[in-house]
Amino acid sequence: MTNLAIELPGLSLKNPIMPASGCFGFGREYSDFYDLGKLGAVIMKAATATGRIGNPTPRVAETASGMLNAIGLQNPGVYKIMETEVSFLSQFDTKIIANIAGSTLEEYEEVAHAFNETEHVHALELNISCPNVKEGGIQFGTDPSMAARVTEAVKKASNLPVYVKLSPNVTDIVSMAKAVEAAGADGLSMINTITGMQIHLPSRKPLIANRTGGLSGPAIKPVAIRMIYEVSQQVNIPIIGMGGIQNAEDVLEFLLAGASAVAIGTANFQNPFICSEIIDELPNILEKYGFHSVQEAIGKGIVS
Amino acid sequence: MTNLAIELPGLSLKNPIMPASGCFGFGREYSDFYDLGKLGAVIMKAATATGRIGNPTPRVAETASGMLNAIGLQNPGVYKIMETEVSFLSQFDTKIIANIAGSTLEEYEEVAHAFNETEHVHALELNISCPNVKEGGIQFGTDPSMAARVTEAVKKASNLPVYVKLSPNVTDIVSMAKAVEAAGADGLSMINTITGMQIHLPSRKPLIANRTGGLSGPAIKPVAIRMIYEVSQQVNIPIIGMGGIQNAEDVLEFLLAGASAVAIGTANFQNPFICSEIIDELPNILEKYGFHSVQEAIGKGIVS
Amino acid sequence: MIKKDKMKIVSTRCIAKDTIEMVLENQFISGIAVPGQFLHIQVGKHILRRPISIADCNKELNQITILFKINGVGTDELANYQQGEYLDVLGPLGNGFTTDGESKSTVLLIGGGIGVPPLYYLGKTLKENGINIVTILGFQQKDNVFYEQQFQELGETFIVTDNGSYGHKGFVTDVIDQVGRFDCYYSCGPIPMLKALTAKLKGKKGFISLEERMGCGIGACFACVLPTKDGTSYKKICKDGPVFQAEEVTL
Amino acid sequence: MIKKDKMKIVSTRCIAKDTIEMVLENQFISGIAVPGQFLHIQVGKHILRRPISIADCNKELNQITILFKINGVGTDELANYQQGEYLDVLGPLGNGFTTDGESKSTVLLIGGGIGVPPLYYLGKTLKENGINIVTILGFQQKDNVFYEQQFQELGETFIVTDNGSYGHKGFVTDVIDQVGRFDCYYSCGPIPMLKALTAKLKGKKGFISLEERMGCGIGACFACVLPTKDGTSYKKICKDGPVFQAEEVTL
Ligand SMILES: Cc1cc2nc3c(=O)[nH]c(=O)nc-3n(C[C@H](O)[C@H](O)[C@H](O)COP(=O)(O)OP(=O)(O)OC[C@H]3O[C@@H](n4cnc5c(N)ncnc54)[C@H](O)[C@@H]3O)c2cc1C
Ligand SMILES: Cc1cc2nc3c(=O)[nH]c(=O)nc-3n(C[C@H](O)[C@H](O)[C@H](O)COP(=O)(O)OP(=O)(O)OC[C@H]3O[C@@H](n4cnc5c(N)ncnc54)[C@H](O)[C@@H]3O)c2cc1C
Ligand SMILES: Cc1cc2nc3c(=O)[nH]c(=O)nc-3n(C[C@H](O)[C@H](O)[C@H](O)COP(=O)(O)O)c2cc1C
Ligand SMILES: Cc1cc2nc3c(=O)[nH]c(=O)nc-3n(C[C@H](O)[C@H](O)[C@H](O)COP(=O)(O)O)c2cc1C
Ligand code: FES
Ligand code: FES
Repeated sequence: MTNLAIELPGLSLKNPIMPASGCFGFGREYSDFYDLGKLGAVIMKAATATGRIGNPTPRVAETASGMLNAIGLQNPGVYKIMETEVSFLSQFDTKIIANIAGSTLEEYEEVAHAFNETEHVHALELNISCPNVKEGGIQFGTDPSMAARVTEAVKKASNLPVYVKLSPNVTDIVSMAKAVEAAGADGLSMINTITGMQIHLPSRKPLIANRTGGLSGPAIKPVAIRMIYEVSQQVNIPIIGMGGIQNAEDVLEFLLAGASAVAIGTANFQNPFICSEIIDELPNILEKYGFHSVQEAIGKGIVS
Repeated sequence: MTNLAIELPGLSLKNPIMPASGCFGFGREYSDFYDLGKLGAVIMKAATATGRIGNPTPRVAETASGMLNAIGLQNPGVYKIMETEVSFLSQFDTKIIANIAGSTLEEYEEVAHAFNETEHVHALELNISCPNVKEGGIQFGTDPSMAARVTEAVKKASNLPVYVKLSPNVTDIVSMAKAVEAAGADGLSMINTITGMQIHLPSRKPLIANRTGGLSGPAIKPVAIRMIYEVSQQVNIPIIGMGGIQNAEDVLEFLLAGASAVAIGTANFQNPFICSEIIDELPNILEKYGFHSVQEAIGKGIVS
Repeated sequence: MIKKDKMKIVSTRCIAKDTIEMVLENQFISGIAVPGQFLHIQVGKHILRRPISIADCNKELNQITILFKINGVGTDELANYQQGEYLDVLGPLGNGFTTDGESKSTVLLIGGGIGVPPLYYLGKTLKENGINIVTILGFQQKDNVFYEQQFQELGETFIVTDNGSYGHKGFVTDVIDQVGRFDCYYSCGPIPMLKALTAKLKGKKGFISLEERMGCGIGACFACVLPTKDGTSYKKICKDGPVFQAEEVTL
Repeated sequence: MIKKDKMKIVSTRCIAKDTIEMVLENQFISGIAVPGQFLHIQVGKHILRRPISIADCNKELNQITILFKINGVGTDELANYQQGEYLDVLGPLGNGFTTDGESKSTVLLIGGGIGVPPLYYLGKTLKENGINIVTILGFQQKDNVFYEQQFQELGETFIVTDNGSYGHKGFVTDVIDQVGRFDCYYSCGPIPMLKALTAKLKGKKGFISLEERMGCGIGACFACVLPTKDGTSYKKICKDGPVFQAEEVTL
């Protein structure tokens, strides 16, 4: 029996598979396809203090083996999410991770504090890297000291374990990771999207209304693997890996690179069953490559 | 008649199409497929002062819509290149751009100075961003003041126009561009590859012997377009755009984003005729989208 | 209910310039499809599925017809699929048109270009319910015209082309005045057409079907939103739409 | 001369476990191909072409045979191509084996697994030149064995499997002593096999064919290099190889 379970701060996961934030809404739509209780955890769409209307459309574009998105943190606000979405998700036998975002330190604190009030949220994913929020989000995610500050603030505002979601749009991912680790992060989540753009030839304008968007999907997997590999050697907190995962082999590649669990984003759009199918396939793949558990594979690809 | 010609510092190009450095060797192999005189210019493989043996193999890996490479600046050294390669290329009615690399400021100066000695080289492309050279190459490419220093040094060492090739592996591409512009760069070349990695599941090791490699191909096009778009609005020097170009539509997208000419790398491996075919197709594509010349399309996608 | 399933290509043919009619077979999806809904089709290895309206549905034969224009890489690839091959489809998606009109009433269908397809299944369904159908179809030019015959079988049909190379010259709005009394209208087509139309028919009861670039197609990713009139909220085209009351949304 | 051209798939069939034999037609490429050369094959939309050896060549029929093992996504996709379809091929590439042996001499061919293919065209060509052929082919196990019959037609043939499920048990090096006198050897196979072999046959004249991950396939990108014995220089497997004198390179 291949053991898929994995223990992370605040998260006893039955398996390392979770849908990535923003790619699964609050689970409602996907619950029509399969029992969400099968998932290791669900990472909810980003929550801000009050509701946000998001960016104008078009908000998505297709690229070679990837896509751009600039949703712009549209969400009904943390209180509404607690009321309607967390309570909905809590019916499933899975862990709930709340992705939190904000424009100011105070907003992050407010959201973190609010999620603290429910027993159903098991961890926070601190989104300091959403490239589509202009008010300051981009600063938090690319400056180590800013990232440390928001991590500290959120740790103080909440008792929940905090996974800081790192942006790949930086020169030195390792110093970002070290800064948030020193500031008290319980784990890391990486990578968020890489800022990109597409120009629509007929209109001669950026296709995404927001001009730039975040690149996700298989196109960015090599960047995710590289960053996780580098960071996992330099920090002592676990990493939730993501970026282009499409199948169980990809999951194993992330584990070998140093991730302890993974999130699956863009692939849900092509196949709403993807997380469920990967959970079914993972034991075979682990065995095929000689592993008896998820735990055993973590960091095994690292050459010292 | 669609006018493909474009005037750049030191480069009167008959068309804006050139093979990218490292993807076309010194032209010899491709000269068996078509007359290199058809090209706007040829960008030669990186030259260092003395020959380099490069990295161990495997040096390439395939990724989703892209590839990783870690050749490691293998080259016979600038003097040998001048003797055998520049003299070979000079028989064709095209411009020659020499890509120069080094581990130290002095090495850059030496190479730049050496190329100054031949009338056949029309411009230098200053490779400060090769992610596969560890001695210091990576520093030059990610730190604005280091980049400025090497640009200044090379400008002093040579009379040739200098196009600085920027690395996308930075938090703030615009400040890199501004720094080298202020240091005297005549143009920019962007983007170089994004650092990535692939782990080979059966061996549980990084597939590329050098561990990390540079990601190129269509996967990175959205990142290239975004960076060129951003930079072209902030500098007054022309940009040679590259990153994932596969066809004439892609060329137009780069022009709209703000590039004045383009280079084609990875696509040569799939189709050795690609540069030639794109030159044939470009007039139709320009016309299809309402342009009468390359010049007219430059920066037309920029929304202010 | 939404299903992700294989649909067999029963037939595929070109019916007008760059316009393909494809008949697909799947019992479940055809069994529950209503007019106005769409399919989210996986084409090759593309990262995003392509949304295409249900143009007709034959519940006896378990068949759904789609009509699409070659408009980019995905639809171009889709046009190359052959009879007997299977498509991976998510569907039926969206809300569909409300077709609870009283019998004996008259409805006007107004379609522009590739907005024509969903109106056909709608018109057929309405007619089966005893409703009178009048149709106006706008196309760029003669070789783009399709399904004229099919709509004529439903009722009076006006064809309009931008350049007058076939039917009336001009825009669909130009012939509305020639249509007699109608109780309600249903429309799908390019935004400029819908704008002109809803302005001209202001106050009339009407439904319009909208398009937007989509991610998930099922309401989870917030890619395809449309702000509501008051600007404080939004609708998802893939889930709350693609059909909206004309008064409900700002174009 | 290298050509980028379409090659028509004349036939394709599975000849052993996960092993496909494909016959391709193209007059130019078959016309100039020599043993040891390879084709660089575009599979689907993959960014990199796949290098596959020329296993046989029929200059009358303008046909080239390739034999390949399903080894990853590209070869898996290639295995799904059907007769009548076309492949986009760059070839013939590489130097090929030097086959200027004197007639009446004896050569030993030693192939391991998917290194067997290039030896067949070589053996055929040598035999036509009046040279005696002895072959040792190593496979993992019984169901991997292919082309035994074909090699037997060229001369004495030993089959070796790792687990002894067919032929001799062990490695190709284990049966070399059973082979009589030979003047020269040609080998292709996995690196461990080539290492053991060149060690065992040290001093003998021999040629080995090597593999490396490739970019361009034509000598331009420096992906596929091999350091020369002295370490100061290198050879490109795609252009200077894939065949090298056994003494020339360090494995
Ligand atoms: C609800 C709905 C119903 C539709 N019904 C039909 C129909 O019945 N017949 C038909 O011909 N077309 C229809 N369309 C438009 C159709 O989806 C696009 O023509 C198609 O997606 C273009 O794909 P492509 O790969 O050819 O174009 P590309 O431009 O290469 O596509 C790139 C990306 O943009 C998206 N995209 C491009 N154009 C559109 C568009 N107009 N609307 C939405 N997404 C787009 C694609 O889906 C893809 O994700 C419908 C769209 C929607 C939203
Ligand atoms: C000169 C030469 C001749 C060859 N002849 C044959 C032959 O006749 N029959 C046969 O079955 N195989 C042959 N190979 C090996 C064959 O190229 C690989 O099995 C094939 O490229 C694997 O592709 P894939 O997409 O299935 O594997 P993947 O692992 O998905 O491929 C990923 C990338 O790695 C490359 N790659 C993977 N394995 C190898 C390998 N062993 N050698 C070189 N590149 C590799 C692929 O080309 C591709 O670029 C030869 C290789 C070389 C260099
Ligand atoms: C449509 C879309 C919306 C996203 N929204 C969020 C978000 O709200 N918060 C966040 O932290 N990441 C968000 N992401 C990033 C993903 O969670 C994930 O980090 C990224 O897409 C890489 O994974 P993938 O390649 O599997 O999609 C979003 C991604 C997509 C494609
Ligand atoms: C195999 C390979 C070798 C390269 N070598 C060099 C080099 O020597 N110097 C350099 O400046 N860029 C080098 N590059 C980067 C390319 O010139 C180009 O910037 C990059 O590949 C993006 O373009 P593409 O996507 O069209 O390949 C190399 C790229 C590849 C794929
Ligand atoms: S496409 Fe995802 S919400 Fe509509
Ligand atoms: S594959 Fe490019 S030099 Fe050999």
